[in-house]
Parts: sequence; structure tokens; C-alpha cells
Amino acid sequence: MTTNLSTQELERYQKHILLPEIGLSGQKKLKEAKVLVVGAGGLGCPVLLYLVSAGVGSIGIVDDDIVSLSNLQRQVLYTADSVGKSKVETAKNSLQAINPEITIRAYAEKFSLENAAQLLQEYDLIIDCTDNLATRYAINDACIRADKPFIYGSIHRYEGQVAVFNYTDAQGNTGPSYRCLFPEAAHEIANCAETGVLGVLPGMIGMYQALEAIKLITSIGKNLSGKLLLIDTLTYTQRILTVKRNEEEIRKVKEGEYTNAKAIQACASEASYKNITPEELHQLIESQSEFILVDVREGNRMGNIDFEPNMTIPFTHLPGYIDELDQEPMVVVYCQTGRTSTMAAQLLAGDYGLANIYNLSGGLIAWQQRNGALVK
Amino acid sequence: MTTNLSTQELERYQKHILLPEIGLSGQKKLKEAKVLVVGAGGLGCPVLLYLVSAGVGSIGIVDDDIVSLSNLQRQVLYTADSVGKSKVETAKNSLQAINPEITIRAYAEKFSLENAAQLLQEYDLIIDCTDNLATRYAINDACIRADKPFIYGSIHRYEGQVAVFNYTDAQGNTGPSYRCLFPEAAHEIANCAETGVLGVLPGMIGMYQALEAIKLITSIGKNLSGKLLLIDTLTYTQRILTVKRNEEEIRKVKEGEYTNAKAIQACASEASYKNITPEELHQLIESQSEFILVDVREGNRMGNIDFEPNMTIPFTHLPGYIDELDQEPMVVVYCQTGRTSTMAAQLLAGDYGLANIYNLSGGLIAWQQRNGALVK
Amino acid sequence: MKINVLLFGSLTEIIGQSSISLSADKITDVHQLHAYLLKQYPALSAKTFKYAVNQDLVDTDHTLQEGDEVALLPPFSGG
Amino acid sequence: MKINVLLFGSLTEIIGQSSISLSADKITDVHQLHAYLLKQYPALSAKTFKYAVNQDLVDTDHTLQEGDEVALLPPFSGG
Repeated sequence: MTTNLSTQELERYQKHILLPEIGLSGQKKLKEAKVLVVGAGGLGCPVLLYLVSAGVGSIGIVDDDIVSLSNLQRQVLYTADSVGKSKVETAKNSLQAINPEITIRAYAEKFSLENAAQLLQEYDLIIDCTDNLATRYAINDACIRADKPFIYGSIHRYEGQVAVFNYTDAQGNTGPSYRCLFPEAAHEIANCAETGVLGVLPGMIGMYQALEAIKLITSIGKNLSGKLLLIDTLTYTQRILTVKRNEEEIRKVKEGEYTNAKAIQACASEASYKNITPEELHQLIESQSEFILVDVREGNRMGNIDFEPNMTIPFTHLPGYIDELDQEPMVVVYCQTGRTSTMAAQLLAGDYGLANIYNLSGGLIAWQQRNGALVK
Repeated sequence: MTTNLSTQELERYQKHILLPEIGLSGQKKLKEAKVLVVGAGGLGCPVLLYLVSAGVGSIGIVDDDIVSLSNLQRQVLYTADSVGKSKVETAKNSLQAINPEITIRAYAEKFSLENAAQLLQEYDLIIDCTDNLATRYAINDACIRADKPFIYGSIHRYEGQVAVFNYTDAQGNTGPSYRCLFPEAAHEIANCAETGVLGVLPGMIGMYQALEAIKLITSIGKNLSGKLLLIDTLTYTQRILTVKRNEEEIRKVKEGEYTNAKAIQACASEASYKNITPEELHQLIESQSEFILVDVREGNRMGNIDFEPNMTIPFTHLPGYIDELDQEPMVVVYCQTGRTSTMAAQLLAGDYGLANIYNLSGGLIAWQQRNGALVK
Repeated sequence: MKINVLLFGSLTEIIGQSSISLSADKITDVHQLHAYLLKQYPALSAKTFKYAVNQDLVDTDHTLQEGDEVALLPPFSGG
Repeated sequence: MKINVLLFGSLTEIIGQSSISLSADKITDVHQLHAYLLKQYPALSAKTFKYAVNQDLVDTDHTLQEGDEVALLPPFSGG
């Protein structure tokens, strides 16, 4: 197959073509490449921006999520207007505007072992930009079965990991997979608490993933097959560990012995606090259960709820009340709209590990609508 | 001064606020921060995207350039529709859509020692995202005089450098500057040949610069003051060198002994080949100078030029003719519009070092308009 | 025997620091080190992690040498 | 005396490789190393660069030791 570059493309990719190691042949390989990016969040956004700009000819994006305001701190493909819209559709539109000459397909679905084979069919290289272990294992197992390489990236607070898995080199040797490193999804996953993340971190790890993609496609430099790159952004400690292929793990995957990926999924998005509806709160009050109701609004409160017990701890002051709240049998947090209280619940349950945190969904507005209660 | 975060902001920056090391106080510091980004190109685009998303309250962007098609390979703030438009204005619009809650100012001018003092006045931290040594020295000297820190980033092919210069720590000690590393702009700069760049590389180095900015603003982790981080993306070799402050250099800058920054600027954008107009080509023919005229169009040529000597070497085949062309006293490359021939000239002069390369500006279209010559 | 233990990801939060210097004569392999660490830091038992010695991932029967750098590596899930 | 010389940026293109292993008894400081390199690679004389020894930037009177890693560091201009 001979791929040609148009005059427009020669100009657009001039800076790649001028690199002797890439040149015209490398740019043609990029144009011929078919890459599936799983996850259009913190890692997916930078990966997509740079692969689209680099001229990868065919790109698929898988994600069933919609954009939320808290995504905008690091998911740079979305604007304030994107909130509430499909990530993949929004991403596709923005990316196609950058590069109208490539093919971009949006798959507004959750990547799982059910749809994996069909999604992988059209692509030669997969990039794991997901935010949960369940999907990582699904990508790993699907790639082993379809005999395709994938580029893994993951983050935790200020640290990141990058690797190339299941990659077959020019000599026909296939490197290790994610299961050769971590065979099973562990009880670790049961703790789905929301943790914070430095916004720049997924940007940086995404750049390493995009770089690995360019390396694999154009055959330049050393790639991270058989390695695990560890980066600590606070200290700039960088380590490259050696990972060995474990044939027994590969066999288990090929023979279908791992089937737990789906079961884990249920947990991945589960919060460590519980949401309660105004109706449930009403029942709670009626049942005279022992609980404390905490107003977490910052200043300028527009109205107050029409019953006691009631504490007022603005969200920003919560860290000072952890011990006190920890001793309550049940803590229901609320605000005007439910937004601040969701963050308060995440902070208390996720970050400080409090076990009995409940969030009033929809806040006072929903409460008022539920029962016409007076909001003073 | 007490900065408050709105409910909207608490939700938008939730993932930062949940990090104990950043928290609400760190997010407030980001909101109070005033950062000037000099250069809205390969480094500036990712730096801006992530600082805007992170909630830096006041951001200035300085660049007098307009968007070109070849920028889109790595300058991810621009779309195909941006070509020909002001970089800073386009960037400002895109960035403000991501985060309408911060202040962004666009300065469509070239950063120089003349406007430096006024530009720096409004900002506390400067990020050097320029693509030439002249502006780097101007930033360095202006920051020393204004007593402000700057975050340096620079790239060469597959390698990058990052450092924090002129930063005064909590103990009041000021670190080294760029001139403590490289005192003078050298004759190095005389070679302004266009070289290629891996599109992902400025993305990665930009992420390190944005990370340093977040570190300096929120006082987390170790920063790169007094260090020079070297990254080789082909091998993942990373080195952190120690740079010492040179008081004599600082004195020279403060006392105005360095005034060469402006003189160097002229060269920064100078190409190592020459453009000739149709009129000049006409004179060349008339004077019977010895030269060879090379048609570098790829296939489907719409018309041929009406004189000899004339060689046909499609752009993609040029590397096979380097030795042959090198022996000609003068090589004039042309195409239909002047775009492909500009790339051909860059390739021959910049990458292969040929000394007598001339590019017919505006291509055959301009030639035809000049003298009504027949394009067969 | 002196061993430098490095912690990554959520393990840093459990131990409260990113490295530990150990000086223990009875620890000759990774298995013994693991038992020692679980005793010192019981919260580790709820965690999944792998051991790397001098930048190579190893099994628990790996023998430790004076001056080894041992990294404890949990899976990361974020993206 | 053995010295490992590392090249960065455009210097790699001039020398044609990213490192050189030297074994030269007459080289005792950076100044002598510089003279030796210029003789071997005359194209270097057109370049500006600094020397770093074992990750510290040094002046040309810095004394070299057996096994030192010497980096040649030119300014980068790209962005």
C-alpha cells in the first residue's frame, strides 16, 4: 500500500518531515496508523490532542461519560459549555476542527469485554486512558486475545506510571501484559474513595503515552515494552523497572480463566458516601433515627431548612470538625443545590475516611420541591 | 487579602481541593496568582491550557505571531480555521471558553527589553515559552531587573530542558539565572536553520513548566531552582544538573552591560535559504547566471514553467539527490504555490546543509502573474 | 544488613513516608521482608502490591543483598 | 584514565553519537579535555557549550577523576 501526503499535509507536518528519523516515511506511517483511545478524561484529552495534531490517520475514542464541571480542572478538550454533554462527541468535534484531514470515530459506550473484540477490530494500537482498574483489566485481556499492543498510563495523586504492554517486536517476541505485573484485581479496588489529583499530572502522563504511540508507529527510539516507567512529580524521581512476561498469566487470559472484570466494574464508580433523596430524608426524620444534619454552605445562605438538629459548618471549615463528625452515628450534609454537599461528602468520606456520610441529593431546592417545606 | 472561592469554583477545582497538600488554601493561592506566558507556540499552548484549567486567576499571553498550518502539528490551541489569525487573540478566546472565571489578557506584541518592564509589572511569575535565544535573554535580563522568577523550557529535536531561574526562596536566597548557565548569546545563533521537532516534545516540556508553576505558586514539592532538568525522549534518560548563581553575571545584567539581545533578534527568524521573487528570477535568467531550476511538485502537475534548465524532483524524492544538487552553483526550487518549495528549501538548506538554495516565492502562480508567461 | 525500602502510590500514605531505611539481620529474602513490614505496618495487609529489587520486579523468594533498593509497588487506578 | 563523555542537543549531530568513552592519560582537567575534543572534532569549535561533571556544571579548570561522567551542554533554542 502506498500512502501519499498532499501538499497541505506536507506543510502541516513539516516539522516532523524535517526530522531525519521520522521524515516522509514516518509521517506516512502515522497517516496509516489506527489508534483506539479508551477513555476521554484526564489522560485521554492530552493523548488525543497530540495524536490528532501529529497526523495519526484514524482515531477512535471510547467513553460513555458526560462532561462535568469538575472535569475542567484537567480535561482540556472541554469548555464550560460542554458540561452535561457527551465526552466523545464533544471531543470529536474539537479534534476534527484541529485536523479535518484525519478520520475520528466516537464510541459513546463503556469499554468492556462484551464490546472489546468489535472495537479492537478496526485498530492496531490501543491506548489505555481509563480511570479504573476494571476497564484496565478488560483492555489488557481483550488486547491479549486480539494480539494487539496497548499503552498503559495511570496516575495517583502526584505519581504516574507508563508502560507498553503486549507489544510484539520486529523479532516476533511479545512483551509482558498488565496481568504479568498485577495478576488480579485486588480488594484494593473495594476502596473507591474519591481522591484528588494534580491537574497537570494526567497531562504529563498523557504526553508520555502519546510519545510511546509515536515511537511504536514510527519505530524511533527505545519504547517501554517490558518496562514500567514511574514518575514522581514532587521530587522528579524517575525509575524504569523491568517487567517480565508471565506465560501462565497469558494462558489464563487466553483460556478465559479471568472473568472478574465485569464484577469489578460495579464498584469502580461507586462512592464511599451515600446519596439520599428528600423522600428518604423525610422518612429518616419521621423514624426519629439518630442523625445530624449539617449545612455546608459558604456564607450568604439564601434560606434555612425547617427542622433541627442542624449544624452549620461551611465546606471550607469542615477539616476542623472531622473528629466531632466522626463520633456521630449518621451525618447528612446539604447545601442549596447539592453540589457543594457532594464535594463535602467526598471530602469527609473519601479523604478523611468517615463511614456514615450521607448527601442530600439536589439540596434544599429538591427538598423544598418534595414536600413544599418552608425554606426560611 | 482574603480570596474566596465560589460554589462553582469549589466544584470546578474539587480534585485539587481534595489533595491535602493543595487543599483550599492552595487553590486560593492559584486564584491569586498572576502569570505571564511569553510565547503561545509549542510550549505556550500546553502551559496555557493547564494553567487556565488549574485556576490561575490572572494570565497574560505575549506573542506577535499569527497561526500557520505547520504550527498545528503541535500548537494544540489552534484549529484549521485559526490559520492566518493572531495567536494571542485565538488562544485567549479558546482559553476563556474553558474557564470564564479567570482573567486572561492578550498582548499581540513581541517581548523585548523595550516592553518588558511594563509587561512584567502586572505579573508575579513569568514562563519562558519562546522559540529563540534572543527572547530568552530578554526574559532573563528583564526578570533579573524586575526581581521576578521565570520558568525556562526549551527543546531541540527529541530533547528538552527545564529550569526555574531567578527564584527567591522563603529564606530570601535567590537562585541562578539563565546567564549563570550561558552568559552570552553565542555565534551558535548565527545558524538559524529550520530544524524539525517531534510534536509531542513541546507538549511534554510544557507540562513540566506548568508543573513547576503550580509548585512555585502552591509551595508543594521540590522545584527546579538551581537545577537544570534534561530529558531525552528517545531513551528516557533524565538528568538533573546543578547550576550555581554567578554574581558577576547578575551584576552585568543589573548594570546594563548586556545590550545585545535586540541585535540577535534579527537572526532568530532568518532562514538559511533565500527567497527570490519572480522579478529576481527573471533577472537571473536574463543575466545568464549559472543555476538549476527544480520543480519539486508531487505528481499531477497542472502546468510547466516556460524555460530551461529545469529538473523535476518531487519533494518526497529530494533526499536521493542531495549530492547531485550540492554540486550546482545555485539551486532554485519551485512549485505551484510556493508552499511545497518552501519546505523543500528548508529540507535542503536546513536539514542537509546545502548552501545555495533559493525558493521561488509564490510559486508558478506568482511567476505567471509577474510576466504573463505561458504556463503550459 | 541494610535495605532501603521505597514506597509508591497509596502505600506512602499508609506508612506516612516515601522511604524507610532498614537495618535487620534476620531478613534475607523478600518473603521475610514482607512479614516484617506487615508486622510493623498492619494497614499494609489490606493493600495489594508487588516488590521490585534494584529496579527489577521480583517474586517473594528473591534473596536480598546488602544495600538493595526495594520498591513496594501498588496498582494505580487513576486517569 | 577513563572518562565517559555525553553529548546533548546539536552536539550529538556533530559528533554522530550521543556518548564517547575516552581513555586518555594526558587529560587531567576540563581544559585539556576541551582541547582534545576540538582536535578530534573540529566542528565543535563553531559551537557554544558548557561542561558538567557528574551532574554539576563546572569551569574549565575543574580536575577530572577516573570514571567521571562529563556532559557537553549547548543552549537549546526551540520552543
